[in-house]
Amino acid sequence: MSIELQNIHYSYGKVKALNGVSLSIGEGATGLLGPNGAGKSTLIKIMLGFLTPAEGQGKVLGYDLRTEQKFIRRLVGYMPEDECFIPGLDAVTFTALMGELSGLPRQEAMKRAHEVLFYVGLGESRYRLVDTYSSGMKQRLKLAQALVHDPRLLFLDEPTSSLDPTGRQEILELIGEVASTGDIRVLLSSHILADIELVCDRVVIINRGEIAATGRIEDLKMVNYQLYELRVKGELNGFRQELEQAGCRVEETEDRLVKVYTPPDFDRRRIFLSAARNGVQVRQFVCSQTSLEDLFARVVGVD
Amino acid sequence: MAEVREKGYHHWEGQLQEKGLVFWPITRTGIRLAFQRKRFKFLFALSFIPAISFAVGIYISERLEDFKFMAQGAERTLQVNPGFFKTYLSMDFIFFMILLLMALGGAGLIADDFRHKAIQLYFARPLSRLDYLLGKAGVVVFFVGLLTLVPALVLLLLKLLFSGSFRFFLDYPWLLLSIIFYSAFLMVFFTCYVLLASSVSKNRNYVIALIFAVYYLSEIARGIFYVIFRSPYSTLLSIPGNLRQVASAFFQVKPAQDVPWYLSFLVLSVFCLLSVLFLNRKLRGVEVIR
Amino acid sequence: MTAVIEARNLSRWYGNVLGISEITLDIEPGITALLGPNGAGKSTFMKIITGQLKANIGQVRIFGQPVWNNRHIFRRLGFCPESDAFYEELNGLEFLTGLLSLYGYDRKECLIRAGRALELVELQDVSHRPIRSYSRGMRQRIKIAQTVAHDPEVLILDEPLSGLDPLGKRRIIRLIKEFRDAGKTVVVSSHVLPEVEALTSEIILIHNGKILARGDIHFIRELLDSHPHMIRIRSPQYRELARLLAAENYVLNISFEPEASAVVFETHHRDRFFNRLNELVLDPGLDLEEITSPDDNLQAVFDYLVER
Amino acid sequence: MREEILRVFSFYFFLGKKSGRARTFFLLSSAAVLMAIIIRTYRLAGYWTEDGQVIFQNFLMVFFLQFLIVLLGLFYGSSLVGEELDNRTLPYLTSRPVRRAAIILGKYLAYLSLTTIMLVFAVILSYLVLNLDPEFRPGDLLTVLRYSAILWLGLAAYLAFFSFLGTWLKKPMLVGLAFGFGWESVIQYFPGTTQKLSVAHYLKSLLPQYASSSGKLGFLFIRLEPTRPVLAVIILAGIILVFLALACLIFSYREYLFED
Repeated sequence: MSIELQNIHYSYGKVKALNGVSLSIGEGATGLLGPNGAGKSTLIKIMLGFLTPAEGQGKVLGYDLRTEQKFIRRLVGYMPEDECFIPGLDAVTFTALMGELSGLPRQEAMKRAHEVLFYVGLGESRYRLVDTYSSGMKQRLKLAQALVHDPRLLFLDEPTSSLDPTGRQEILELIGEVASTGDIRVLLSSHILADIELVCDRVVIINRGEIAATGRIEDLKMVNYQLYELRVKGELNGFRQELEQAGCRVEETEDRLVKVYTPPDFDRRRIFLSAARNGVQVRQFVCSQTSLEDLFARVVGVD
Repeated sequence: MAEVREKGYHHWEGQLQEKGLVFWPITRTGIRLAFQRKRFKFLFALSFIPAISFAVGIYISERLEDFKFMAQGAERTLQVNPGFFKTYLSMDFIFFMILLLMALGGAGLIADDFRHKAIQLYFARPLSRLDYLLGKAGVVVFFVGLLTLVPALVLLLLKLLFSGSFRFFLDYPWLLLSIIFYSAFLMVFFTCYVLLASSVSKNRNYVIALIFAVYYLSEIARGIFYVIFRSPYSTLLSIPGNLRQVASAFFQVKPAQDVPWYLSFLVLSVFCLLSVLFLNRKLRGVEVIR
Repeated sequence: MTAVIEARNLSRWYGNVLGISEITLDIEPGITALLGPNGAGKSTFMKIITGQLKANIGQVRIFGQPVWNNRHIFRRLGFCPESDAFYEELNGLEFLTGLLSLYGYDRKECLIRAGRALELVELQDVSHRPIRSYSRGMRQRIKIAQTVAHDPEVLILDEPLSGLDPLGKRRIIRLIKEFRDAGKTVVVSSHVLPEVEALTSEIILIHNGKILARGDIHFIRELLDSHPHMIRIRSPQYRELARLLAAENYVLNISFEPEASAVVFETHHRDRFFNRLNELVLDPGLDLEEITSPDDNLQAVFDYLVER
Repeated sequence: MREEILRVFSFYFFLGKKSGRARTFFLLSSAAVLMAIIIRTYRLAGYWTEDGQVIFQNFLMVFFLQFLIVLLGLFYGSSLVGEELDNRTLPYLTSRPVRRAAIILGKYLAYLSLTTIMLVFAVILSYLVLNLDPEFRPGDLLTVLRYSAILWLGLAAYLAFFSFLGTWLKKPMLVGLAFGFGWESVIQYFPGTTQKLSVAHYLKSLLPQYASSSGKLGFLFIRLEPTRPVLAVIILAGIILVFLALACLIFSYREYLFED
């Protein structure tokens, strides 16, 4: 077990941030999923020893989080949520400094800094001042400094926020690669479900300071055959009426996705047939799964 | 046999150091950052003017015969004795340069870390609050030392070299210790002063204004009280005044004001103590970000 | 319809770094999305059209007037900057009323308008808490509240959705659509594709400071007919389906994914392809489980245009 | 335009009042009151001190004139634009229907009012603490008001100059310090026209000079070759107007980029 927490409570003044969180996380990559302000960051900060829980115990990598923080921090890499850096330093110096602070010998730290910067894709710009980095590059730099001392456990707090699709994809691939080495556990916090689905095999859903669900992602997804999502070209009205007469419910969302809820035992061929009859092209036809998003919505209670 | 380095993440094969000077990298970085500013380098060079002129003074004092034609009455003013070193180490210009250099290279020490939220990067490492503070303090100590301890020692050495004998050293055997301890005292005081100012805000300009304002305010208060009460005890209000009193004690020179030196020492020590307590508190608060 | 925002030949660089280059655009009422990777020039463009920066070359007009230091335009314009910056010591209500007072409204009017804006973004409950203590989503919403509190006709929103959870995003998307329905001109920038797809189909793709494409996303897609479309169909009879369609000359390539019992067609004429599919589906022996177009989304358009 | 300035003024006056800095600087200026109280208690305890008027002259010259108004002017003046850039809040301002010049003037007035309160509070209170006794004449109140007015003029001039510096330079603080506490305090002792190149010179020309006869503060007036009061006021007003106009001009035509 890399992380074991029992009944952790924490509040900022009157605002309760964590309300009795118990958790155990093992090997591999785990996603920490929840809306903004659910307590994800607070949980990570407690595990790093930045905050002292009002109640409860816990162990990270076998060390007690109240008394043995120093040992935890030696073995943990942390990528904070905020944009943070030390102005005036170039990326290599910055990363090497962070490595040295973790206990790497100076020369090793320099060597290792180059290596991780190449790894995160900042090789070309590693001599540039970090002040001049774009937000995407700063994100990579944050990952580099979290990896520089080759930690056993990686805390990533919202690693993909403010990234464009390409950047997001690349960062997630890097994280996935680190996780797949097998001996580095990853805890990735995000509110973006797709990120977590891509990297993690387990997920902890947290809402309003409490654990809402936890388990393997595959187990949490269930297939629901009653809903089809279509994209069509053509006049929708006739097609729609025909389906509604057949007992279906048809919804069109704002981004032109047509959702067809079918009664049980409904033959899906009938959708195609009525489309063909009404001169409507079915350009996309997917039977919707109750994906993580629905689960998330159900747990968190989205309208 | 060909070998291909696999793409992807590689572990670091090595052992993390358990102990060592954890704070040293922070200090090194701080010094390096200070020297990155062009204006800092200029001012830094400028602040060695007194040291050079004092060195020239020592040379002339040894060669008074040769310079008699241009330095009349120099015999009185150019006496190299403990007072000579005290004068150097408590000169207004030196204090002013320390403030100026620290405004440029020291104001941002903690303030910038607040501003760019870098504190959490430090404390995610196996680093205690004390290590962090020591690291930042090292920067101030380095520059204050470079302006006080180092030139004073060099001047002492020059004196011995120019006079060609150890008589001076034998006359004042304790002078070396005085220089070292008084410089150390200056370092500790300015470290507390600068770090305290740097930690009250994340705005560097505000910190600079504060560093100068408090220093001069203390001196102004002293001036006003002195004019009114004619009491030497008004010196206790002034930062440079107190420093000078302490210097006189260390160098066995008659103090400028007739006030027991330990009172000045006490005032400054209490200030340092309070600032350390404040810093410790402030940094604990910082770890709780939002 | 007349253009609300007219940009002519805008170019801007920072020192020797390029911001945007030769952007000529007319923006009409409704939602227009600026889409591009980080550093593509979206923010630069928005800063120029809101009078924060000047273009090195070219000019921009809103309602036919130049923007820089033009207070008449600013009355009709709302700008939501990208940076997460506030007068932190103020509370939400003070922030709004303070900025509203810059329009010359009296105290009562300011309070009414601020109240309305707070209600719009659902922040009434926390309006007396300092902004310092707001969560990311609240901060983003209060920023939008200050954008619309004075009822502007033109809204420029720079990355309004970044860093929000799905719930927060949904809220803001709904808000933006309400503005559109009220007849306002909304310009939104984003680097996340599904967000933009949910907002509007009117997009402007910016990359390396240039406009790569603009118009309806589907229209753009059609324009790019030289780039073949992929259509993936999953069916128990996928090989049969492939055989039937292989004869058509608009099918350029067929590949199989036997493990998923799927077939992927490449065509440069989607209309004809789907019409033919509609005919084939009448055959009772053909059961289609899934039809997807792996590249019919913004990402594909984007990748294609960027790599072109 | 006047109305626009007023809008900016009221917003920033409110904002300035709320910020923590106002408290620090208020405390700093209240140091004078504190000193006055200490001196007064000392005198009440029966010890001899100088006459209250003379003591206040000390405050005026050393604390208010050469320290407080320079510091307030420097800090608030240079943060006129600087704080908006540091906190990246400038877009909130520059996308409102107020002319850019009105932003500068409104903020200038807001900060001037704020610092005036600090200054006048400290001046009047410390004067009263030192001088309020049975012999206090209403005429004395006029004196302190005149002092306040002169100091206020100086504050306005420094604030205008540093506002200009802040709109013009990226990092005005160090140059400002060098000017405020270096140039200003050195140049005024130079003979001839040289001393006329400092703001402090005109303020001293306006202040009553009987203090010099008492000998205690004589050194501050040693080389003062006073300008005629009317001319001094005109020049101070000129300094305020010119530098404000320059600040407005620069701000209207210049664009400001954030650090990154």
